Amino acid sequence: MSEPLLEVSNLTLDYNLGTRKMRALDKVSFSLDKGEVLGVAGESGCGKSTLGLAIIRLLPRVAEISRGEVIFEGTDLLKLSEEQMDRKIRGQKITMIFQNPQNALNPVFKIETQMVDILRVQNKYKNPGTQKRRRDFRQEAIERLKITGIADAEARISNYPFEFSGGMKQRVMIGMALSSGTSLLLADEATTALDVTIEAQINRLITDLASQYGTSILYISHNLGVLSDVADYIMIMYAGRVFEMGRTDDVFGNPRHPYSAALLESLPGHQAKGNRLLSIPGFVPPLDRLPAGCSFHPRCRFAEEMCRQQAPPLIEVSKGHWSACLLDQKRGRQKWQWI
Amino acid sequence: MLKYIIKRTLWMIPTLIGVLIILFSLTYLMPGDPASVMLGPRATPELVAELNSRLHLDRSMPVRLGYYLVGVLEGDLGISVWSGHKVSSLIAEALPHTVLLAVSSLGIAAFIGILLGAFAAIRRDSPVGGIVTIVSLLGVAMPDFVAALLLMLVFCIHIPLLPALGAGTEGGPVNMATHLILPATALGIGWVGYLSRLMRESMMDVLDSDYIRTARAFAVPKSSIVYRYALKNAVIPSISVIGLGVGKLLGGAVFVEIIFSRPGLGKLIVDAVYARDFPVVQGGILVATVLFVLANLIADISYAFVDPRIQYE
Amino acid sequence: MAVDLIQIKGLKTYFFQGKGLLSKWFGKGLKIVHAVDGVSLTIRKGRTFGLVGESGCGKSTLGQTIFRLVEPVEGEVFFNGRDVVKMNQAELRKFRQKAQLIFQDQFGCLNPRMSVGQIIAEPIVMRRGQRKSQQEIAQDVAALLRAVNLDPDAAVKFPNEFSGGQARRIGVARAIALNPEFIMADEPTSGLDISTAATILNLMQELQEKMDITYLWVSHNLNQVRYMSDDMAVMYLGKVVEMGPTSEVFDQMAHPYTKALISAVPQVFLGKKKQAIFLKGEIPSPINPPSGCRFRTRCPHALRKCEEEEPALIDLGGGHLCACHLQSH
Amino acid sequence: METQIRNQFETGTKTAPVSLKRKWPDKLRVIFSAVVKVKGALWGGIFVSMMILCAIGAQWISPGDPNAQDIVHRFADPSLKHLLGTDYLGRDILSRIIYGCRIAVLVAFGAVTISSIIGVLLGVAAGYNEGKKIDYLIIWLFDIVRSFPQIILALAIVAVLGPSLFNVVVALAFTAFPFYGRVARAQTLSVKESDYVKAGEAMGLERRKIILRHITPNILAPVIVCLGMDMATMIIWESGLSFLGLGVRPPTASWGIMLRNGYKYIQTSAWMILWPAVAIAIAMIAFSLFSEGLRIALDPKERER
Repeated sequence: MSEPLLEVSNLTLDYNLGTRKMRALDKVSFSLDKGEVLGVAGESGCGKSTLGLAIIRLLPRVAEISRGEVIFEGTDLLKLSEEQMDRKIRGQKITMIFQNPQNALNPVFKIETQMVDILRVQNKYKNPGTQKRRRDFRQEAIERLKITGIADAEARISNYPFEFSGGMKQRVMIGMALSSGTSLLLADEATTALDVTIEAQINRLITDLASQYGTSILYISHNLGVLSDVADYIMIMYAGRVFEMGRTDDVFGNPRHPYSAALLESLPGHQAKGNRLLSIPGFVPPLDRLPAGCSFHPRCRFAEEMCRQQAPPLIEVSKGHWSACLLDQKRGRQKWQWI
Repeated sequence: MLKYIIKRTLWMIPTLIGVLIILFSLTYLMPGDPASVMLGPRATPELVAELNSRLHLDRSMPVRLGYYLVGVLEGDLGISVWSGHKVSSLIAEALPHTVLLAVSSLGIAAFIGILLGAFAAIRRDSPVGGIVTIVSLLGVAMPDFVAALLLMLVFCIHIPLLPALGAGTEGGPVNMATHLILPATALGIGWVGYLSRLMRESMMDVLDSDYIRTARAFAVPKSSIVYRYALKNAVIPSISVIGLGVGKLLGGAVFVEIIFSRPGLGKLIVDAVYARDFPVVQGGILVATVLFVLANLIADISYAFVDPRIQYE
Repeated sequence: MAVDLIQIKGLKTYFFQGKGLLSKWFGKGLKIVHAVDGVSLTIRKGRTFGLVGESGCGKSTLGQTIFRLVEPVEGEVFFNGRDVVKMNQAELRKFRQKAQLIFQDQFGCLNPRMSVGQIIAEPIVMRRGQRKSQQEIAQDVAALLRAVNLDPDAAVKFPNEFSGGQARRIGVARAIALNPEFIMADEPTSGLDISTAATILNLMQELQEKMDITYLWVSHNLNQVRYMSDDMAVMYLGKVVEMGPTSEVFDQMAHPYTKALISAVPQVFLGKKKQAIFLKGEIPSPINPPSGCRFRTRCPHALRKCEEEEPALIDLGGGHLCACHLQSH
Repeated sequence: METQIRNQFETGTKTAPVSLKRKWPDKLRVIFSAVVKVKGALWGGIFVSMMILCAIGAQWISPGDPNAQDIVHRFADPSLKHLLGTDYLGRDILSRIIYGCRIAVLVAFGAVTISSIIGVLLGVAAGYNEGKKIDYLIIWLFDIVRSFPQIILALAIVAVLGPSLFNVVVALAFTAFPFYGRVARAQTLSVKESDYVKAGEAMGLERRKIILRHITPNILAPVIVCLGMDMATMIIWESGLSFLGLGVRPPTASWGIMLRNGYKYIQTSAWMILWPAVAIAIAMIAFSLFSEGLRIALDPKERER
């Protein structure tokens, strides 16, 4: 099996907010092969966005990575200096698109200026010494807009961002983020803020371009439906920990963690009208006062004494299917009947 | 863009008309008969009658308003009761000094303030942040005329370093510059404090915004992120404040010009007030107001140049 | 046969932009936004009517017109047989105690400077009826807070001390304070996580069964509308393109837009990924909507006829209506 | 019918009925504790209350009679007898500064109250019927008065009306009311569009009640914060006008007049300028810190942070 493109092991990260120390990521480990799409699912506050920002090293000042490695194409990104990250990785090998397209582009600069700036920097780092004129960069920018399906890109490129709709701004971001050199795209809730039909178009655009360039994607979203469409593999996170990981059909088909099963039972798409959805009692624990043992045990219907003591490791409970639930690891597949 | 400029300029006209009406109606607030009040001790019946007819004070209100408006449009701001000179020539003589003072103090203050604020936002843990807080407190604590007095006390009396009085017009540019240092600093301190704090806050917000994160995600070099992408957005609030600042400066100049007895529009107005020379007061205020309105217009338009969204509002 | 609670006939609500003095001289003159452009539908008592469509289709405006928060240009809204559009202030006030609104912005609809207790008590206090003692009102507020499973001592706290999900439940508590017959919920779970959204959906269903409330359920989340609603309508750019019993609309999708919308909805789906129908282009602006059928600019089967003539809603049987020329062939 | 709700959901024991809102002393405690938490606002509050105390009880607090002249010991340096020294007529500077507080606070409160009342009323009226003729008229009025450099217009008004405490207050109020008007109008516009106002209408609340319970409280808080900041500006202008001899008539003790005399005798004594300048500086910092604390305390969202 060729060496994976991205190998994250035991990644642990804390946010130091004044007196409180929030454990945002706790021993997160996974690997991603070339050209594959890994969906990262979880509710707000589970650390999925932090994971993306940690990989591309765009964390806020208060964030501090205390342990773990992020091996990308053989090098540990956490060991690189900011300057090396810019020179070799950011915007070339690893790119990122964000949730809110409305202010992802600088409001007071034309689309053209921003795209040309980025292309010029990438060119400077990728093949230093070659002198390309502004017109070439502008032409390349127009090409990229055309690829993402923006009509009359030639004219629209000299508009300002506020003249573009949300969907079109996201297309500009995708045009910049996906090119032949990109190995990994981090998409953080890329289509959450868009309408349903536009969302479908954008997600198809992302997956098509990625497969065309052989780019693998870390697709972060709280919408399980989108992940089911887009991702080959799914990773479900809760309060900074990975609870389950595996092929999409395995994780959604027969969940090996009560939390994953609960999420599926809470989706309106799964229930006939009349019978109630499952609503998990209680709240996500604050990240600076996580309960001992498995952090889900206070809300879990199946929690037993051992769940309260032991913090469950992530173990491969069946071929390519990992779970962090002690009951599942000890007694094999459970039915997780919540209702 | 042009349509926006025309729209803003057209909106200025009703405002200026309103200004003229208020200025005109000020005379009605005057207790007693305006002419005798203006002539003061020299008021003899003939002089009062002559002044009344010259200033059309004896006519009915609308007619006088008409004369006044027509006069202003023709640039005739009336004649000084005290010195007999045309008001417009008095102003023309005094105005350049005030403009020089305003531009130099606001210019320097804006330059230092914006740079200080931006730097404090970029290097958040550097001592510059402390300097900004102190300067902004200083700016709040010392209004321009108190600052002028203290500066004169220290630099003219106790450490006789800088000239205290006059504008040094006779001594050529170097002399004028030295005469300008203290008054400009007095006016500028408040502004350095205010602008640096405003700039720091807006720069910090901008640096935490999504589009800066996008630029960093695409490895755009730090320098162009800070000095192009962030600065252009962060400077927007300062521009509108500078537009308003000109108004405050014209006001502040009144005190500084009196304390340092420099010739200028402010001093002209105050001296006219003491001498109860009302046409000069009226003319002086009108010119100051027009300057202020123009400054605001220029600020609005430059605002639209920096932020393209304004034109389409 | 369920009695009709609300009948809407040919309702039109326009917004006039550029009416002000300044924009008349300098602006591009009068711009009319055809937010709701001739909508007729019936909501049966005790059932949930789903209203689905993307942003800018006018579903929220339609909702607010029913409550006369926005004045319609044309059309009637019958509530229990009386036309709300022609009601005077007194009648309107009585109607508004029977019909309540749950807003999309869960924090925006709560006055930041009033305590939660005051917010929920406001409809009770406001009703003339019998004067209530302070004790009784406090009792009712505590009962209402428990009804939406919030702790009664939340009454003294301010709205910003609560999470998104809790704030939404405070809005629900206020809405059911006067035991209304009809509630319009405008995107009740937008911005909420899966489990918080599930609690809101369960709560609303429980209230419907206990208090026999009729819901107008406005949402762009089709899974949710399919789960919650008995009848539904699909809106596009101010007009209803398809309407009928929810199971009918989902099973025999007639209008191309409905097909595209339902196929585009992300579903947790095992096995081969289903092929979604992808519409071209962006949603046009409601200021100058396309002539004839408004969907023709994005419709994969647009005919010449679609440009000239606007398709009427025709009955495909069993109350399943659709406005598309393809059907009438 | 309400009983129907109650017994439907009545679960558990009958808990003591909870009050709907915190009582007034409770609210003040929350606001006060919030103000104190803000860095520096506590000191601001202390000095502001000290100033108000001096203004009210000047005659008990000040060591001597501010107008008592003692020509023999004029221009005296600070000593035990005269803590801050004496001025050109031998009057005790400390007493004059304490009495000066009275003028400063009086003018500031007077001008701020008048201008805020006029400003807010016009602002709310303009904001409430946005787009109509009255809105344009009020905006026109605001723009006209705002076009004048404020101190120059105030100076002209006082010159015309004749210098006196009342005329100073009137002049300052007239030049400042657009400042409040614009804030009030902007707030009215944003509050008017808010969902909680729509919720009130959808509930069938009368127009009057909506204005009283929903619109006014949400407008007053930002305006109150402006009051705090504007107090500082008014104190500067009062002393400025007095400095020009257009404010309060001497011999009443006002910081501006003390500075005016100080300027005349700048060569002979520094104290006559230094102490009033320090007094003004403290007043300015106190008011701006206090109003910053007020701003955070009055806004429930900021309070939480």
